[in-house]
Amino acid sequence: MINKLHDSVDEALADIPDGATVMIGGFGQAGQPIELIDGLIRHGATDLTIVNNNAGNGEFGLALLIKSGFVRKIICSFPRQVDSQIFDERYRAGLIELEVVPQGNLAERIRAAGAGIGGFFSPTGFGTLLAEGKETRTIDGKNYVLESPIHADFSLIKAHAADPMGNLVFRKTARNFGPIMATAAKTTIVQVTDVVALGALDPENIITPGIYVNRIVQISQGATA
Amino acid sequence: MINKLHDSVDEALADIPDGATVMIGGFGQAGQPIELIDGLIRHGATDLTIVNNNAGNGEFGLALLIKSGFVRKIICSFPRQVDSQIFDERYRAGLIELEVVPQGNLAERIRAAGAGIGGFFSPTGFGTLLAEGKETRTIDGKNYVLESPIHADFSLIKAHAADPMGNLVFRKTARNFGPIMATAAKTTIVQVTDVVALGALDPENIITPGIYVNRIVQISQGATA
Amino acid sequence: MSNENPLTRAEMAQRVAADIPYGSVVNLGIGIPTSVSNYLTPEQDVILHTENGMLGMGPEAHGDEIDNDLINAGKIPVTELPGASYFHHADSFAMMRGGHLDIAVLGAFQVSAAGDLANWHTGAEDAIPAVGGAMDLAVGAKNVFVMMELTTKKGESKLVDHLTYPVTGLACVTRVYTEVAVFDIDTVSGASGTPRVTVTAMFGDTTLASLRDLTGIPLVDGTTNSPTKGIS
Amino acid sequence: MSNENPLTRAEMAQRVAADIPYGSVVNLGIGIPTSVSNYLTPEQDVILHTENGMLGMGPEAHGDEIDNDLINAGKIPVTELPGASYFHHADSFAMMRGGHLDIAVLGAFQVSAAGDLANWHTGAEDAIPAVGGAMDLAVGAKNVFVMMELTTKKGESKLVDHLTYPVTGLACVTRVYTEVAVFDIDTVSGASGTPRVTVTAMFGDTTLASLRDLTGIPLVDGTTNSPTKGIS
Repeated sequence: MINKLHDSVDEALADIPDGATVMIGGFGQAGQPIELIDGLIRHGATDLTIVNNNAGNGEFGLALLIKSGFVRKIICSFPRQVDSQIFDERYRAGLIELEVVPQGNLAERIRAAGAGIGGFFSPTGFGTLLAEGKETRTIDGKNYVLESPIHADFSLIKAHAADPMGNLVFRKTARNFGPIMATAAKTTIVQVTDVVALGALDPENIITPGIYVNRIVQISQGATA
Repeated sequence: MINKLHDSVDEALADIPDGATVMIGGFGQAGQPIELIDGLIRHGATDLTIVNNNAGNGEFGLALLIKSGFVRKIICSFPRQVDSQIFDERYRAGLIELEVVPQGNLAERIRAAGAGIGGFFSPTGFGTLLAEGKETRTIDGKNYVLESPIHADFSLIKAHAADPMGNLVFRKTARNFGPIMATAAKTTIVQVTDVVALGALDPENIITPGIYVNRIVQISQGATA
Repeated sequence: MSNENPLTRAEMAQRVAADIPYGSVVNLGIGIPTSVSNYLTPEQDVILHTENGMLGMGPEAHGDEIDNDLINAGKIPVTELPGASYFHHADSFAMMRGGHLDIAVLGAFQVSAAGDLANWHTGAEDAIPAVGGAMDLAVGAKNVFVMMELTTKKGESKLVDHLTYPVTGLACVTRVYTEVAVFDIDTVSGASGTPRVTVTAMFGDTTLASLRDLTGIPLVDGTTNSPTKGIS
Repeated sequence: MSNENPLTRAEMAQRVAADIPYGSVVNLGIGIPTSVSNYLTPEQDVILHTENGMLGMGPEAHGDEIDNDLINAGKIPVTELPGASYFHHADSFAMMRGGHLDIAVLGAFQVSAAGDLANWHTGAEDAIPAVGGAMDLAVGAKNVFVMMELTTKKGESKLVDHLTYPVTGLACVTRVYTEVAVFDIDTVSGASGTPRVTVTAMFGDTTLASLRDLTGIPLVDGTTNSPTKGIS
């Protein structure tokens, strides 16, 4: 029987190479796969391109990964926050490259990668600094910017429960980028709170079909990395 | 309290004008809103453009609508079937216009309309008769065709259950085009088997949020139009 | 411009809340716009959208209600109301971009007479750019309401002929609520080169002359009409 | 070409089924390819995708199992297996187009030496065009297996140098199963102008010479290698 469950975070992340593009789920803390990120820091792959909505909060998770110096570039919509001091410092020191993308274009570009779309015309950002140098087009009297898919080598996401085939369900607004990032990477690694038996998830309610999931690691609730 | 429930099919369809573009859900019989289609025939709006995966089966539902002569044009992926005799006859007699679209492009064009995308590059159909006259582009060594969104005035779909706000759940493969067609029309009309109280649907499991639904009509299981 | 009796921020939020039609689907931007939710009544049946994947958002969560998996766009724990639904980020922004939200209420640095919005970047050389969902909301919502003070600390009008701050979205703002007046912007005319800004309400001792003087815009007097104009 | 001991259709389906690697996600086209499912073993843990919105499709439904809301792409009632999931049409074709299916097994009118596929339209003047999901599967699946008789009723090869039927997809077919032989197509080379077709298995009294003669293609002999070549 197909079983994608791995014993440890470290084992699940072992083949992430230097220079990889890694998508990391989460919107702020909700859905952020903290234990996988901590594992990525231990793993030590360098020269990473990270895709996330933010650029880290406080002194944990993505912020710590940025602090590690392993991140060459970050693609995100909203780096600057009240508690983004780690990113802010490295950015001002010229130690990290930043691509700011409007949040909806970020989400749609990730979806496009997973859906085999070569590019799409989005109205968002037309006439702004973030569309500079991009192809534009007027379609039926409305202005659009051509946006490209964002592909990843790995996606690290957090879900609520998985079955052994990798079918996933999420919890509330922690769903956010998880389902689309799972589709856009060559290898998707998921940390989950619960692992349930095959058949225990209602087929009508599965949010991410197992086809998009390669490896599952269970992290007990309240566990520390 | 918001309540989108209507008393009758006829009342729910009353404002569909001649010349409207109407999306109709379903893949074959599964998800086909038979009672709404029968209502549309009674309603009698003419010169319709219909969007559906097929062009009717047998002598009921969409096939009957086509037989009525109210359909000027059909946009679909697979008109010719063993039991598509009504469409076949009218098509060969030059009485109905046909736009054949690869099924995935059809689905993505409907989604694009609902998602505010002005156009997208699809690899499907490149180099084929169905891409003739369309703009093409090579992106990262792969060939794509530019596809446009398909918007509708009305969508008629079938769901399993709705709450009064129009949140919907579907059943098995009857889900098919329902959720995307609901997003692509100015007005979406849904026939459902069950109406449940507000709060009875788990927010994690709602497939179509009520924002995409304008009118609900309950059709008891086993009812005839 | 001096005004001895401007609206307080709470009064502005109250005013915006009162103008939202029954059953609207609304996104309230981070910051001051969020306070509008305090003045929405249950009878209005307004449905709140949050960009991070939810319709039917309820009030801020307190005490035992707090669930770190249930937050709003400002990352503050919130609650869910009956009829709520969750969806992923691409679906959330498809909803926005596809024109399915009735109203977005946003803050602003500047709004132009053509309805252009500047609210994401000060333009300062050393500022770290961060846009979030601002550009998506600007172009996506059917109506964009801006809530802002009419003047900067230096006394310059933030309702301007042309933006001097970086653009968030062009011809997208349909109404501007300030502490001294409410302005309706006809973006359709604006897009065709003939912007039209109508003053629909004035507060305290504000006069149309003083507003014209401050903004330099040929404001149309709409205060004799009903105080709350319909939205599309 | 005469062959006294070709494979039967059932044997072809059996052969295809045996070649599908463990745990693959597979879409079986309408018609003969559907019969491949009859020969998949539980130990293979193959997951079947159906374009109308399902992964984990089980065997055809009979008697009380029949549920008109649960059908396959050929509109035949089927069953669901543990671990199944349902999704809407845009998600289903995103899965396909995005390269997430390992194998699509399709029928064909013709396949070219470059891996071009013709299976949707006879090209007849009066034919009603109908494409369904054929073009999406052709470009989307990582591997496209074709099952067809090698010759038409008139005895012409359906494996051809260049298609004469309307194209379904270019450079997409990776393997062709016929009643007399199995052909692997190197579409990467094909795309760069040097198509390479390798015969990996022959059945009955088929010879490489007879296949070269029939097809007019400079077929490479791969029958000395292991009978089942790996897939990407």
